[in-house]
Amino acid sequence: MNGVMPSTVLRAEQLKAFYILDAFGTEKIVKAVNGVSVQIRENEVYGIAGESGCGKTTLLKALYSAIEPPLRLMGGRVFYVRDGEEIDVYSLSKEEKRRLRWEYISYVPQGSMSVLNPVKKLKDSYSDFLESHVAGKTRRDTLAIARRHLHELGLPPKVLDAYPHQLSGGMRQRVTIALAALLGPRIMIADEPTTALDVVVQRGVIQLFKSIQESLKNTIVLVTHDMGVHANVADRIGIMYAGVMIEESTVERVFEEPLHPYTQYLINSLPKFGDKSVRESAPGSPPSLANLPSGCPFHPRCPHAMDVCLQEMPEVVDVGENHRVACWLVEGGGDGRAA
Amino acid sequence: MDALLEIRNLRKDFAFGSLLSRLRITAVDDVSFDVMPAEIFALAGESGCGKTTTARLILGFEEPTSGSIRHKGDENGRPKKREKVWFTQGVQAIFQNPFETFNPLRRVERYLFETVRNYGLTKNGTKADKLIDEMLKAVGLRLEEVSGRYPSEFSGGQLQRISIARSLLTNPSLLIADEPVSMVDASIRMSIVNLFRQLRDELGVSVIYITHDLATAYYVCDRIAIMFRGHVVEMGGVENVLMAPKHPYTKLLRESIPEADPKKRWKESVSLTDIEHEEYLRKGCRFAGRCPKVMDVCRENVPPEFTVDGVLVKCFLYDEELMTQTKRSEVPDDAE
Amino acid sequence: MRVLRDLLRDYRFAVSFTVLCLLLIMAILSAFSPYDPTFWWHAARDLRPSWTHFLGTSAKGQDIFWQATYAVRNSLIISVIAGTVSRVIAVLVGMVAGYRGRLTDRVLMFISDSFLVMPLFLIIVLLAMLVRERMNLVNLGLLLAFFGWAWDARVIRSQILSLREREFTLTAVLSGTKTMKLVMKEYLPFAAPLIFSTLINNMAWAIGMEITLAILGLSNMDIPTLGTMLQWAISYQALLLGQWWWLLTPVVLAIFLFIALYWLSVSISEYLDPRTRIQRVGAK
Amino acid sequence: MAFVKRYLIPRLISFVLVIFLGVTAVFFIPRFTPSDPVQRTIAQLQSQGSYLDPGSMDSMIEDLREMYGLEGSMLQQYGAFWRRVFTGDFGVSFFQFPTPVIELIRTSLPWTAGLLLWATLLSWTLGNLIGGLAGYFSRNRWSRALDTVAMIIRPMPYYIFALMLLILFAYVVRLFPIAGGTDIGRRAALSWAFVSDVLRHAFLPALSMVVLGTAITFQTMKLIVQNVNAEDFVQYAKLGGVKERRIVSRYVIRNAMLPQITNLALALGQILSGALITEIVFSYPGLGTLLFNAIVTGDYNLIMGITAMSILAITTAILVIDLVYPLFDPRVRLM
Repeated sequence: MNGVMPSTVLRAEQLKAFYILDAFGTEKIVKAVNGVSVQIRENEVYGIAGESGCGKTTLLKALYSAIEPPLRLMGGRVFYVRDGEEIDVYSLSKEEKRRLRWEYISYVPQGSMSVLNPVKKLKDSYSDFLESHVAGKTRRDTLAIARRHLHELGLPPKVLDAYPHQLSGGMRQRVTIALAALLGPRIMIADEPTTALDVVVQRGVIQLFKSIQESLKNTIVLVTHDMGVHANVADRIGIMYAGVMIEESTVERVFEEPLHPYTQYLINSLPKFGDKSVRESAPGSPPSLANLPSGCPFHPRCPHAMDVCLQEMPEVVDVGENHRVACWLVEGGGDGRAA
Repeated sequence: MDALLEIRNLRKDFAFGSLLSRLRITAVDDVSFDVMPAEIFALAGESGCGKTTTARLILGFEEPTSGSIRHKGDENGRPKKREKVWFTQGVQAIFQNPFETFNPLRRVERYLFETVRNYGLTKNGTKADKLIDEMLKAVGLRLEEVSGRYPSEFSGGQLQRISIARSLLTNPSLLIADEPVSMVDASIRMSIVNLFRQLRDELGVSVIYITHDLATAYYVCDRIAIMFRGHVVEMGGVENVLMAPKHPYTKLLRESIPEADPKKRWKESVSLTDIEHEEYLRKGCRFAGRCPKVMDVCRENVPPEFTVDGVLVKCFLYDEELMTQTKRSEVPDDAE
Repeated sequence: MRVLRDLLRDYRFAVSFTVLCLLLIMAILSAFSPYDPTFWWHAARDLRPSWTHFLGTSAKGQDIFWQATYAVRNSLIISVIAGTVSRVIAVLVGMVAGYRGRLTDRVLMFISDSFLVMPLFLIIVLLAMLVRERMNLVNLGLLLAFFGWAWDARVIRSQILSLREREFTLTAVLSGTKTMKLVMKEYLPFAAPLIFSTLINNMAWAIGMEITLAILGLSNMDIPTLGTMLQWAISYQALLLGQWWWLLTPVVLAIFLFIALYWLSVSISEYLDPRTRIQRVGAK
Repeated sequence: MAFVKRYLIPRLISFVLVIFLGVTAVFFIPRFTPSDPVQRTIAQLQSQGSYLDPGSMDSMIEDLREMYGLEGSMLQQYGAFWRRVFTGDFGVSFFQFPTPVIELIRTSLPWTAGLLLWATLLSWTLGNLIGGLAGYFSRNRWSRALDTVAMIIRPMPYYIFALMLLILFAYVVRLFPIAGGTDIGRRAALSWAFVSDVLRHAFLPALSMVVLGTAITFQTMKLIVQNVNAEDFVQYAKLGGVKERRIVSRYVIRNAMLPQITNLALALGQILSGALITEIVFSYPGLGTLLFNAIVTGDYNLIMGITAMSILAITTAILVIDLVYPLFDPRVRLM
């Protein structure tokens, strides 16, 4: 692994996290994250793409150190870089970890339907989050901070006096995002924040993310299966497949020069306005994480599969210009373009 | 060439609450369109625009409040009274969630054999096996792969194919696909979408393709109807409706689709309403609350349908006399 | 029996299964009882538990052990009658209300609601008091069945309502399945665990009610059941006069029976819960 | 607004309907069942050996019919019965002859009310508290042990548990009196002696009701808390680093109490019948023993009175709980 990039803000090394399921005697091990290393930089929107069941949500949980049984951390380490000095997240005490949350790193969930306490007004939820981190604030202060914060983000402060069920889906999601940005965290992790929303509302939510990122100059790790959203907001994109990061590069290169056969299928199969040419999708279907194929997990569906692909998992190769890919075809370096 | 399906002034009201507080919402309001044989017709719009209700009305699972549905000339294939659920002969459906399409506690092939038996296609076993195997091959599967297994043992894409095979067994003339690929993995989505094209070309089956994903609709459909809060606001060939949208809502929808191309990022921001159900009860044009080009007339009454170079648009902007009469200068033309 | 092997992994099922088998054996033993249960003075009175009379004898001169075998048998008979008949009513009402919907649904549910809200215990007491003479095992079973279906009908109905909304109902309809067949083939596999666990709960409730009516002196005292045994022991002031073994036997038997039935229903409904079944079904 | 129409009025309607249905059932049951209450009473008198010469038999039947409100057409009787329910005058008790039924109920009501109120309140709060904590910390040993204990106690009906306590504490250990409300001959006075005597006698029945009630509430609350704990908003609060004390009180317990309020309403019927039977087992001088004596002596008016009053009491309690619920749940209040 090359040296720590000066502006890295979050680093993960060979992360392994599996679900150990025991349903009446038949034990199943789901290898959701199977050895992922990633470095995320300061002031950047890092997109993680991949289909359902490829382990991207589990990777987020691991990065956020929110590991609850049946999910178990099997290996690897996660580091937060705070004012220059690395913190090994999994060695922190419960209290230290609790204090880090929201002040340094915050989490935006997918479904906003039931994320806020249904029997409390929004201002109470806001004060719960604020008063748990910032000591010595009276109720009036926290309310003022929350009002100003919402106003800055272009949301109507009167929302604070409503109950969650009184708001529309779109508004609830935006208020949740505002809550996640309340303490100006250095990293904001978002797990499919726009999936459950309508197209127009989704656009509003993405714009909200952009304005927060521009004002706080922080890092947003955005997970979604919608490549259009990535194209619209991400600076760098990592593509996950069957629990491993198979390719990572700048948003332009991922769309124009994908190297991994899976990414090529993914990008080529996306319909574009104005172009009705026939689009092919990858043959076969994604493997189940409970019984992964040997070697490279994509080999059963890959037209260029070679013998080595069947035996060994390919190493991650850095092809320059911020472009890394894990595929034996690209071993040779150079442009290593797959057929 | 007469239409396979004629929908005229279809309307469906839903009432909520007990007998005292009747809250009435018109989910489908005066919808009319035709579907030609061997045509893929898209019903597109955001959630809550009435596209799924329209599909359930055509399938006969819901009783229309008013309006008519004529399928191949006969009035809605009169439903058999004894059956609690009417269903129109010759119309089948594909559902959104592949894992919900089949009962998780029953083997998938049960549905195939029951369809064969209930439609009286054949009595003896081997002929049924052959027929089912043939239909499964048409969607790229084989009977050996499918028999004896439960839904949880298949991928979403495979289940969707089996569902299509099941509906093809009844040799339908119309297939209603309600968001067929939104829950299917992106990498195999196109294989299912291409299947619909194949059915249209080889078997002459028409498809009503219900979706909120305009990009896929552009790729696979021939004609498209954009729906908003129960109204069809714009309808026509997919090329000119999506490439040169007329109705302000279609424009907003078209621009808001995040395209998989970093060069085409959004420029300006969009204003969002946060009170959705008010839009249902609004008097005039339902989009008046958010429309950048709203006029007083829009707030008063529901815009009628205008035909502008082959595309039906429900918007006063395209009402020639109104436009010439008012000569409102502040209404920007659509040059941009 | 793979199912049994899986089930026995759960200690609650193992315990309840063995206890119930023992009680069943006891009930079967009643056929070999040397004494006629309704006949008094066939043994010396008030003997402490000894080798000849394992559980001692009662103040009525009856051997308590053989009396208990009849008691368990009769109590089980009542509960089986009450349980099965009330299941039939509950399933019918639940499915018709759930599937038919609208008016029939409202009417059926109002009836079941009023059954729930009213203190049924008092109404059963009133009824039992008036038909005291004709009270035998079957009548008592039917009486309890008539009052034991309301809560379960509501539970079954809500499950049917949720199943109706699921898409495989539409697939079945489009496959040409008729209503009756649809309910049997598609919904029963889901409802089966519910019906089974509510059956066992209802059986426990029925045994409880039988004992209550017996304590209130409302059931036929000659038929030996857990309830009548208890009532005789209480009315003969067994405790005051120190014959603790006479009162202890029905109490301990009742306790074992209730716990076994409750644990059985909890472990079985957990095993048959559709969510875990789907996981197991796929994990061949 | 919507809340009144969609929540309040349906509740009031069902309250009135249930009372109507309940009282009608109590009215019709004796009239439809095969045996005529008057004949039964006479048969009972004869079986107790009191000689009835035929002459006075007719006037006796006349009096009985009048006392049981059996004259006139069915409709008149029905009207008379409703008047009784509203005025609370259920006629005269047959076996404690001159005293009206309402008087008997009034004397034994405080005993039952005291026992019932205390037992329900105590078991509900205790059960919720321990159940809540056991549900939240469901991983540790204590909550599993408590759960097994609850699993053993819960299935037992009230009286079986009461009998077990009776055998253990009144016979084997002889700590508490076997029966009665107070020692024989004790006059009611505000003295400590009287109060301590009452408490000593009430302890075992109360104990059985409290322990059983707590076990039931414990299990339901543990289950609810485990479900609420898995809800998105609790997980999100944890992810947000909200302090644990605040999560437990304002998120978990606060939301878990809502279903418990409705459960309490549903359980009232069972709790009352449980109390009545427990009283009989301990011959505690409340409504239960009164009912038992009424049944044994076949005293119709008293039975009808107690049943009708119980129906009124329970349905009213349920209505009160239904009305209190929206105060705790904004989703219902601001429908």
